[in-house]
Amino acid sequence: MEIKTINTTNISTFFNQLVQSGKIVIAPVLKKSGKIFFERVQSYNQIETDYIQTAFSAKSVVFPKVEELFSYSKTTDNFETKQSLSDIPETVVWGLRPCDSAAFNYMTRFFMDENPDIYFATRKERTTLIAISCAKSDEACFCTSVGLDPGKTKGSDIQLTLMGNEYYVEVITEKGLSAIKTSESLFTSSTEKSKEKYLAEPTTKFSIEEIKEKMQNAYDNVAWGQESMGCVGCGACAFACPTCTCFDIQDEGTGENGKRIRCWDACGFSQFTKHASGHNPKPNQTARRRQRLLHKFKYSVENIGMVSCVGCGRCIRICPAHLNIFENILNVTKA
Amino acid sequence: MNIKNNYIPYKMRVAKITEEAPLIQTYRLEFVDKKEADEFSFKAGQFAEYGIFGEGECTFCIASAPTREGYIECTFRNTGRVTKALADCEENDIITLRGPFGNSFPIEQWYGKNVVFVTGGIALPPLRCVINTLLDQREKFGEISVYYGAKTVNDLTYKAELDDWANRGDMKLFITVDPGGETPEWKRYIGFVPTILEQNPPESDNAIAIIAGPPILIKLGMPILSKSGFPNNRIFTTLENRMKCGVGKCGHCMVGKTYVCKDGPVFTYEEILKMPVEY
Amino acid sequence: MKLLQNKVAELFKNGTINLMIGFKNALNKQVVPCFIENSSQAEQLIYTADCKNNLSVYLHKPEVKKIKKVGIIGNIATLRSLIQLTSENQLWDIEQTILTVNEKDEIILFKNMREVETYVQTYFPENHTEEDKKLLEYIDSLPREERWKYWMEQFSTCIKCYACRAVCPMCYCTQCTVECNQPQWIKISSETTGNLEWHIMRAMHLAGRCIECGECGRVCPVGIPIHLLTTKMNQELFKEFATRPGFSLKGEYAMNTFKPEDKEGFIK
Amino acid sequence: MSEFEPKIVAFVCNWCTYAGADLAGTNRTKYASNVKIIRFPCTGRIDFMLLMKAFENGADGVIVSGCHPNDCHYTSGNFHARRRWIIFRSLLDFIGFDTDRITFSWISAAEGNKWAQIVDEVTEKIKSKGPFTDLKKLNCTLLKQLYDEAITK
Repeated sequence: MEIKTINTTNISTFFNQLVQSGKIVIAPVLKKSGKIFFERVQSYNQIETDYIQTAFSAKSVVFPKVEELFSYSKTTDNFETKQSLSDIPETVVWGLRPCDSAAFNYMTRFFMDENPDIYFATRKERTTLIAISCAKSDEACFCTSVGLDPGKTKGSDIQLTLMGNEYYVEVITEKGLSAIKTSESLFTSSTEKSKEKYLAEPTTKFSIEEIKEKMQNAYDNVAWGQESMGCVGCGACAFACPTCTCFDIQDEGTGENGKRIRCWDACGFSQFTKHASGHNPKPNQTARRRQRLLHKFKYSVENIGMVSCVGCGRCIRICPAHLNIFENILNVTKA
Repeated sequence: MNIKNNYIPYKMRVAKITEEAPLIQTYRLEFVDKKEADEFSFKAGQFAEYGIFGEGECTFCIASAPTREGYIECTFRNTGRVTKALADCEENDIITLRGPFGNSFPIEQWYGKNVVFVTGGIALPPLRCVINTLLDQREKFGEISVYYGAKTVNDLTYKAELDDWANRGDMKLFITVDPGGETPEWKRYIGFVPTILEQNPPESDNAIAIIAGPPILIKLGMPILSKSGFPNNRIFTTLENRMKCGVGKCGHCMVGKTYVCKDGPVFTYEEILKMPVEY
Repeated sequence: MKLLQNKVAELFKNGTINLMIGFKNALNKQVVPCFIENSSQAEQLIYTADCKNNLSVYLHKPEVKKIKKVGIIGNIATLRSLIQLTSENQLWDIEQTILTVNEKDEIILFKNMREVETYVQTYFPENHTEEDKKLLEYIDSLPREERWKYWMEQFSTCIKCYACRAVCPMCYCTQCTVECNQPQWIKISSETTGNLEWHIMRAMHLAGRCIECGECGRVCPVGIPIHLLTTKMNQELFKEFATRPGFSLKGEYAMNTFKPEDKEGFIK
Repeated sequence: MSEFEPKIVAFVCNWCTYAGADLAGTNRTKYASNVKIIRFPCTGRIDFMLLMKAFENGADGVIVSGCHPNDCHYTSGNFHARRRWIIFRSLLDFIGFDTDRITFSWISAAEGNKWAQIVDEVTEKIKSKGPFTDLKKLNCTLLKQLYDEAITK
């Protein structure tokens, strides 16, 4: 890891040089609706710098909402498939929060662990993550409760922390190094400093170790019914979530020509688990909400050893019924 | 990057279509590409994703035995969008196949033992693969008995094969139809599979039981087998949930933490008891 | 507030209800729906001008239907949806007890749907916010090509999370058209043509039934003002056929009836 | 370059307009050959989604036609359809869809000439408007601006 600093006045130059290097640069942009989204930008003055969290995560860079698996063309006695993995561009994600970087870390583990996924792998390999530590947090943030913090560098390639009139730059990976290479003159070498007083202090809602343990017996808790009563069964939380990875595979086109795609799916949808026979193993919203929360705090711990919630709070902010994930967690782990 | 793309399908030719029962058909599939045929191998109990371009993919177990090489067979009921498109295929049409996926039955561990099969309706195909594997090396196993039921006589799958099995003389068959589903000529059992199983309990000493069927049969049948003396780790089942990817990524088939596609579809009763009832 | 809490506690005690759907305070001083199961929980209840959610959507939940005796604290939008749902015969299997709090902070316990109808007709609210009105005017003032561009930009961001469908009390079909796949009317993945079709279909299926609570627009995670589609159609319906959904129990659903003298200037 | 020949899809009812078109045929009335007729039992059956699908699959114009008011074989199908069209048109107009590309008409079984005339009129109108590209353009230009599509393509 290399430690550098960059003056705030130079940050836009660095950013614009990234854009000019031919990479696709994705950064938070304030939209007319008042919400902030990650979007492709062309210059630094388009981006939003004063925000707590974007409405959606940057996961679509490595796991797009619609991914073409391959295109096909079929004749009566033959067919051909064509994938376009080589067209995936080099991408830089700018301004994601440490919790999002940690989510990329989780997704890498999930997609690459067993039966590695080539689409994810290719995209991830061509993506550089430049995170900015959080100086502000709100009541929905709970990263400190899941073992992260506003300055955590897990998953990031470069992490910037605003310290007065300069950014403290932690260059963590090789990818990070090559991203600053062209702009080397803008940076000054530095020594390790404590970031702490520049970081936000989200309140800790629970102890993750305790929750992990209590989650072992949470399946049969009667509180699930009450906790999921408000859930209306949309997919907003799953689509906004930086670690939700469920998808659907569909064919688009005719029998002769078209493409096979995979697109986001959400475990909250009533059709998600429904069999062709009409039997539904998770017949009600209680079962579906339980699956979602247990997956995050129990199943992924058992399967790959990580909690798959990074405490970004997006699901809380986005939920039509204002369901609150950490309150739910606390209530279903009560004896 | 040296990663296998799990989503690129094999090219299969529909070699033979057999009508089994109303809406139920068996397709014999052959590889178009010799190279693909050589690299493809599977074990009893594994499943695959069969697809029609423009419609999508659907999941069934491979119904033919791995001991009978050169082709694979699948049996399906025409229920949804993809199975309808599949059912509309004619011989020599080209369809897609991905697989094989999942784990398999530990058949080598059953040498010298008696094997009991309990199944109903459209769940015979996944077990037919196992039954035929066993029959192809008949001398290695003890007694083989099959409990199989369907709604009506007409709904029984593999009618010809059932007769063949009956004529072999070296296996016990308990074929039954639901009350009301019998014809005047019907001479075999009448009643639901769990009832027949309870009335004619199989010998559990040195025996393995395999149960497959609609979720309700699994839920009812397993305790009966358990009661007739089978230890939980000698009762096997094969689950099937809705699946999309087949490689443990898409999340549709999860039962608790278990991905049916990757960790299953074959489970012992011991494992099933540890799972939530979400199948 | 105290009055409301006492009233609800009383309803629990005399066995009128087994579940109360109301509002409580939560994080960030947000007002959120809450589900009260006994009289001691009643003290969580609040009712303020910020109680905007349309709670009637929960009456379709199987979990709620199972409880049978359900109380609901309705704002005017909720009351209108209850009227509309009653006229569409959707509430026959559930025993609702309907409460509301009027402008003078008085609690009104309705004896039957008739009373709800009278209440709604007396207090018919101007339920479009200034913002909505401005936006509607703005869109209407645009030339056609610009309108198309405006909406396509909006629809291109749709992620098909179906939150708009999930919060709509009128979207109670157990299987939605988007879930029918033989044929697949609307693509499952989200891309602009499919999104456009979804929003057109949603608006058309709500034509004459939308009670303009604006929930769909409020919950849209990408901020598409989709409620304007049905609002606009309601205006048109009122202009053409003088019907107003969620206003009377007679079930004047504009789309299941006709008048021989309906306009037909556009038909050749 | 040859002249633009629009593709026009006509959704017609079985009892009146289809018979009318048939009559135009037996009378050997000449009319533009751009129209593809799809027969329905009644105008009441013509779902708005069918119109959308026609446009999505490359139609440049759509004709919807059925029995005159009071002539419906099923008594009131066309009255219901009329209401639906009023609303559908206003919705499309609000979204900014080019409603000029959809023509509604009443054509009875005896009005072969009217059928021929309408088809000719619509063909001329669509010809002057040019090909319908609003939906096609969507999938290439506008989407390109969005970041995730920018990555996919």
